[in-house]
Amino acid sequence: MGAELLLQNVLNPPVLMFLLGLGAVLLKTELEIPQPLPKLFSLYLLIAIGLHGGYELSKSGITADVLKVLLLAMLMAIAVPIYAFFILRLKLDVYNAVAISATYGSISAVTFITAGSFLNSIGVSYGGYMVAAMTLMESPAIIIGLVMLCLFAKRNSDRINWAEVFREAFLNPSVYILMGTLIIGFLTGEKGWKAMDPLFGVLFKGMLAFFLLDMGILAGRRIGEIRKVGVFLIAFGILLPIFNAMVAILLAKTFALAKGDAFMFSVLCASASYIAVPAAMRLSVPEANPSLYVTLSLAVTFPFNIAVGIPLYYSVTNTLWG
Amino acid sequence: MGAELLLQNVLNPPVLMFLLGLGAVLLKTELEIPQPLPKLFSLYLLIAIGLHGGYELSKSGITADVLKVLLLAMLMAIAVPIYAFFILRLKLDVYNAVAISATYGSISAVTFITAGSFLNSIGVSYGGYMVAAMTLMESPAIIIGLVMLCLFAKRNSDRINWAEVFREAFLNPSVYILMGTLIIGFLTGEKGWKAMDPLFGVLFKGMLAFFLLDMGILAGRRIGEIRKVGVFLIAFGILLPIFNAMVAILLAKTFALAKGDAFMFSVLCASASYIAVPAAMRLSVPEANPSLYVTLSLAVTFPFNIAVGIPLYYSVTNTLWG
Amino acid sequence: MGAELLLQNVLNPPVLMFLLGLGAVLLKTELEIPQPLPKLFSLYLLIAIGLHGGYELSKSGITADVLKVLLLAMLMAIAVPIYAFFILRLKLDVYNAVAISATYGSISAVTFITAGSFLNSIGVSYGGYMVAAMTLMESPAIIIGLVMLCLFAKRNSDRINWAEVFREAFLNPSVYILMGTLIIGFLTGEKGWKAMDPLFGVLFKGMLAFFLLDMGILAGRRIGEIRKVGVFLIAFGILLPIFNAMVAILLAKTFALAKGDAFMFSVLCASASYIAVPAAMRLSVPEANPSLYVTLSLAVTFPFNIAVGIPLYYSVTNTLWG
Amino acid sequence: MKKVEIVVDSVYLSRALEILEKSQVSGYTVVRDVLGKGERGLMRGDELADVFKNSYLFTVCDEETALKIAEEIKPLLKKAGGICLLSDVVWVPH
Amino acid sequence: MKKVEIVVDSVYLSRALEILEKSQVSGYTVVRDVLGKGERGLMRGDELADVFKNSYLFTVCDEETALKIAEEIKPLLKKAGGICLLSDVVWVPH
Amino acid sequence: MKKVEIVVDSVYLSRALEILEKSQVSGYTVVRDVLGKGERGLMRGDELADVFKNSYLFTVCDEETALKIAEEIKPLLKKAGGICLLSDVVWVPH
Ligand SMILES: Nc1ncnc2c1ncn2[C@@H]1O[C@H](COP(=O)(O)O)[C@@H](O)[C@H]1O
Ligand SMILES: Nc1ncnc2c1ncn2[C@@H]1O[C@H](COP(=O)(O)O)[C@@H](O)[C@H]1O
Ligand SMILES: Nc1ncnc2c1ncn2[C@@H]1O[C@H](COP(=O)(O)O)[C@@H](O)[C@H]1O
Ligand code: NA
Ligand code: NA
Ligand code: NA
Repeated sequence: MGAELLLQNVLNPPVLMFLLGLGAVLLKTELEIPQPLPKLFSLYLLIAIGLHGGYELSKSGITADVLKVLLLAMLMAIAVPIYAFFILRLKLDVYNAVAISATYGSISAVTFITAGSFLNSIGVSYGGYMVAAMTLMESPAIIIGLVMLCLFAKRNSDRINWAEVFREAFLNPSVYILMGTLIIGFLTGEKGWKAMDPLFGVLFKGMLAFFLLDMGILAGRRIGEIRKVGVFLIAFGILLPIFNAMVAILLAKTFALAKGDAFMFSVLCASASYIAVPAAMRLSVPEANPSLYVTLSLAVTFPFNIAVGIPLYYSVTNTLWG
Repeated sequence: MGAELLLQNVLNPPVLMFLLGLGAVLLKTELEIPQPLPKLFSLYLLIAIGLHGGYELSKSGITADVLKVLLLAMLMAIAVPIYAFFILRLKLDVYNAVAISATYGSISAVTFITAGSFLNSIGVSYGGYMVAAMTLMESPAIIIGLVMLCLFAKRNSDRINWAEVFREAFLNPSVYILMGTLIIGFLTGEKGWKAMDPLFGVLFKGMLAFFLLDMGILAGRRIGEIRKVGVFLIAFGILLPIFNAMVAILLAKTFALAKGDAFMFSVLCASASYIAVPAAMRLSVPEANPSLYVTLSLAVTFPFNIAVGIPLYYSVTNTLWG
Repeated sequence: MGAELLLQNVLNPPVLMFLLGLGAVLLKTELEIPQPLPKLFSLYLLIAIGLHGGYELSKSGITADVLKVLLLAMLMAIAVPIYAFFILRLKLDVYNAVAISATYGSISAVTFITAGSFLNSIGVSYGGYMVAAMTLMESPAIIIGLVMLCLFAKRNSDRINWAEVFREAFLNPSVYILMGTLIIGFLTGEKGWKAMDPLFGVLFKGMLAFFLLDMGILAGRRIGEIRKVGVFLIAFGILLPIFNAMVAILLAKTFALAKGDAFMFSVLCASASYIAVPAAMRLSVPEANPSLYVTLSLAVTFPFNIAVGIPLYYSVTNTLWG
Repeated sequence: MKKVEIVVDSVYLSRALEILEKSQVSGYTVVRDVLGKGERGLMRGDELADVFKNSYLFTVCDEETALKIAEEIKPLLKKAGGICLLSDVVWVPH
Repeated sequence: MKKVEIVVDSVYLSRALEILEKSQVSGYTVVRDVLGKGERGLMRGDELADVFKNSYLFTVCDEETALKIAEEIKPLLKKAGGICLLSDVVWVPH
Repeated sequence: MKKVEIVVDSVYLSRALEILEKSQVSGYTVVRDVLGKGERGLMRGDELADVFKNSYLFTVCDEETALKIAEEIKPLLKKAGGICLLSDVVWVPH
């Protein structure tokens, strides 16, 4: 990975805004973006990515190539939480291993968006169906995690309420809104997008930058807890994403995905959830410590991906695809 | 009404976003747009519609034709709550009849806006003074309702405080902001609008879609209460709007309004308030049950107008104007 | 100052929105922009002005002329609170004199922005480094105020915690975000601004108008307290800004600043803080009465500057520069 | 001292505060936007109008004032719904 | 009458309310989004998910119901954290 | 057990919490952004700065700790305004 690629990634308003938010906490400035403003931004980003993805999908249609990508996405969404679980069990109890592996099996929409914005800035494109792939990848890890829990934990009382688990997995707000706007974008096509573009397209990068300021603040607040997380987990939070990305890139190469799609796929596999999965885990696995899985995902993996991971995965992809 | 007109209306991002919000509640997804974000959107829409209406008015000037429209608006704003009251008295007590008739005598700005966006998408225009007509139509129903209360209810203690009622009617936030921005738009004309257009014009449809997501959620939450409302009121909530719209269209034809104006006028008469009037009624007629008037307006009439009413009234107007 | 200049300033959507907000309170309409929406707008404006200023600075570079402006800004930021303090001591105790002089020694970003928008509308430009000057002028008054407190007050217990004071002065959220986005704008230059422009440039005037509606409401709520403030302080709140502006204009003339820069510099010196400094004073000088300094700054000086000060300072500058 | 706690529909908050002011309490504290359920059904607070939203407020005063407030707030609570509670507290002077 | 006050993790609010409903209290009041600190550490409420956020709720009921609620809420608080307090209040009838 | 309730200007919230931490309470709960009126006038909480805004917090602890907190919070309340209340509660163990 060339230094200039790293610099090109970092010298971008969104990434710098993230660092600004981080610095605000480290310098104790009392800067905050009070609730529910972060919810406004995260809703906006989900709607925007969904509508745009749906629109792109309506242009490309649902081809065999698209289905191939979706299948690969599904495969990784099932495989990652399984192997992550066994790695984590080396050092952690079942509950925390379940929660963390589910977190890493799922994805982070903002990481995906930032990667898209990076790709865009260097003039490479990717298919709108990648948003569909992302939506598909949000939920399975939750189910896999709880299956692991049933297999390996000895909880007799208070058995898992599977109906609720499936609702949490497939109908949590993030998945629902992404899925819904993807369909709306698909149904309303060109004409619909033209009406939505001024808000959900043109303003996108600015809103991303604004939101990353808040992500920086949230990550900063968790940084104090990184020490408590321990060296094993910190290493896990950096190495697993790299490993996942490499597996994804190899898979993508094997199945002849386009370069942009391969890169976005690797980012999806490398990213970890900090909204949907933690909420589900807090409810279904209260024995696990949320400080662990939220801190790891938000204060270790997210910044790593944003700053270093994205250019790294890109340079690997670029080398392989040429 | 052709099926394709209905489809054209429904296959629009704003209407689909409304359905998405509705579905979020029916599927129990826990999606919500927390306060005060809905206030941000409703404020935005009021300001946008006011500024734009004022600008259009500054172009057309206040002509005899404009005054004609305003007079018709005034007429309907007084007539509707009176005949609605007597229809409602067939089944309801005085208090609830007052509250519901006031609700239907007033208007819904979001229904108006959605109709404008529909008209826009099929390439028909309407006069900026329709916004002035809308503003005029918000308040009278509140006064009429309370006059009805005085005439027909036997409350001795705790008499109505008319000063407060007039303030509630003419200086409630919605009326005030609409009136104020209408004047600002009028005064600052072309130049003012050019500065405001990027935020309050270009982004308008996207913001409407965003807000309708929330309206769908709110309507969805009330749907469980529809059964409690009873068949009579549900029929009322659908038939009265249709009736009002038809009266409006006939009036508009008689007084030779332009096609776009006639349609927008019919939408105003068909729509029911769910912000300004409920707030006023809660304060002035605490004996009435807010679950009735809010549910009816928000969960029956609003969705009906958005999905079916708008294309229906348009197709009637279109037939008559050709 | 010609009447038409005054009119041109007032007949602008932002200023009219301020009046609309003011009227909303005076007419008791219950219009409000609930928290944290005002925080959203103020954050937006700070980020926008910072990014844009940094971008402009990256175009002009940091020249000797720029350094000259920054030095002048520093000078005034130190001088104003000192002479303001001695004027205030004629009538007030040490604590209130400290708090008010710090308030007037610092600046108001929204006044600066409104002036910029005014300048823009009459086709005069100013340098991006003026934003850097503004950032520099926020903090010193807080330090100077507390130095005055040490020199002239006899508090033995509970001595000033200077570390905390410096943090409050230089790392309060406003200063931090302005400084940070200025640097981001500078580092990312042309390319960065192109990505941020749709949100932080194009929408700027509309957002300013929206925010000024809220400022009008806040100012209106304080108007009832103006009487309690007393004639001396009201006169101070109008005359000191005029005096500061004149000193600034003379300095600017002496050091041969460009016309637009001179005007913006006069506005900075004339404006008073109502966010950063009041928060710092509430913490460091609890003996001072916040009703005094907030009311004076928000309900006297801010409206005066917005409505009358800006065209007044401009007409003086215009006469001198020709 | 007595603590008087009141939950009232948000549209009637200003009326409730007027009653406190008239009884010359030395102060009060208000939490706007609380949710609740009572006779009049669920107050989720999610409507666009301020209908269906409660406010929670309390004031600390001597027993006599507390009873006076309780008496004077009754008609409002009867009309608009809500609850009024009294309990014992010690107010730490400063 | 007894006032039962409960602080519970926001993700478990609906479970806590279910317990109240089942005990047939006449009503309850909820303040969403309160912060706190306890055994499970700081709940600043600033995360994007509703993790790390508490809700505070209270209900007024007779002693028997109060004790029943206290008993039934125990397993939830044990599992998810939180506190439950009982105190005496006078409910002013209207 | 004792419940200690404190209303304090929001800019001084962190100082108040420091006092609680120092007294080694087992936890506390905070409602940010409450409004109020007292000696220092109306706190509407609508300013851009955090001036004019209160926070309400409570902690449950044994009597001794409660009295210690009441003592240590006095200077802060004297300087910055606010109130401190003590009352009896039963903490349901879990
Ligand atoms: N037993 C109760 N305990 C706590 N809060 C109550 C109780 N009953 C009513 N409330 C509150 O008072 C509001 C109005 O009550 P009501 O007038 O009975 O509908 C409710 O929405 C609750 O917030
Ligand atoms: N002693 C206490 N006093 C007041 N609130 C408490 C106390 N202990 C716990 N809490 C509240 O209950 C929540 C959960 O407590 P815990 O389960 O101990 O972490 C905390 O976040 C606080 O809001
Ligand atoms: N008697 C009281 N009852 C309830 N809250 C009070 C009372 N007095 C003061 N407060 C609260 O404490 C805050 C500060 O009070 P003060 O320092 O007297 O201005 C007020 O804004 C209220 O929120
Ligand atoms: Na992943
Ligand atoms: Na109507
Ligand atoms: Na100044």
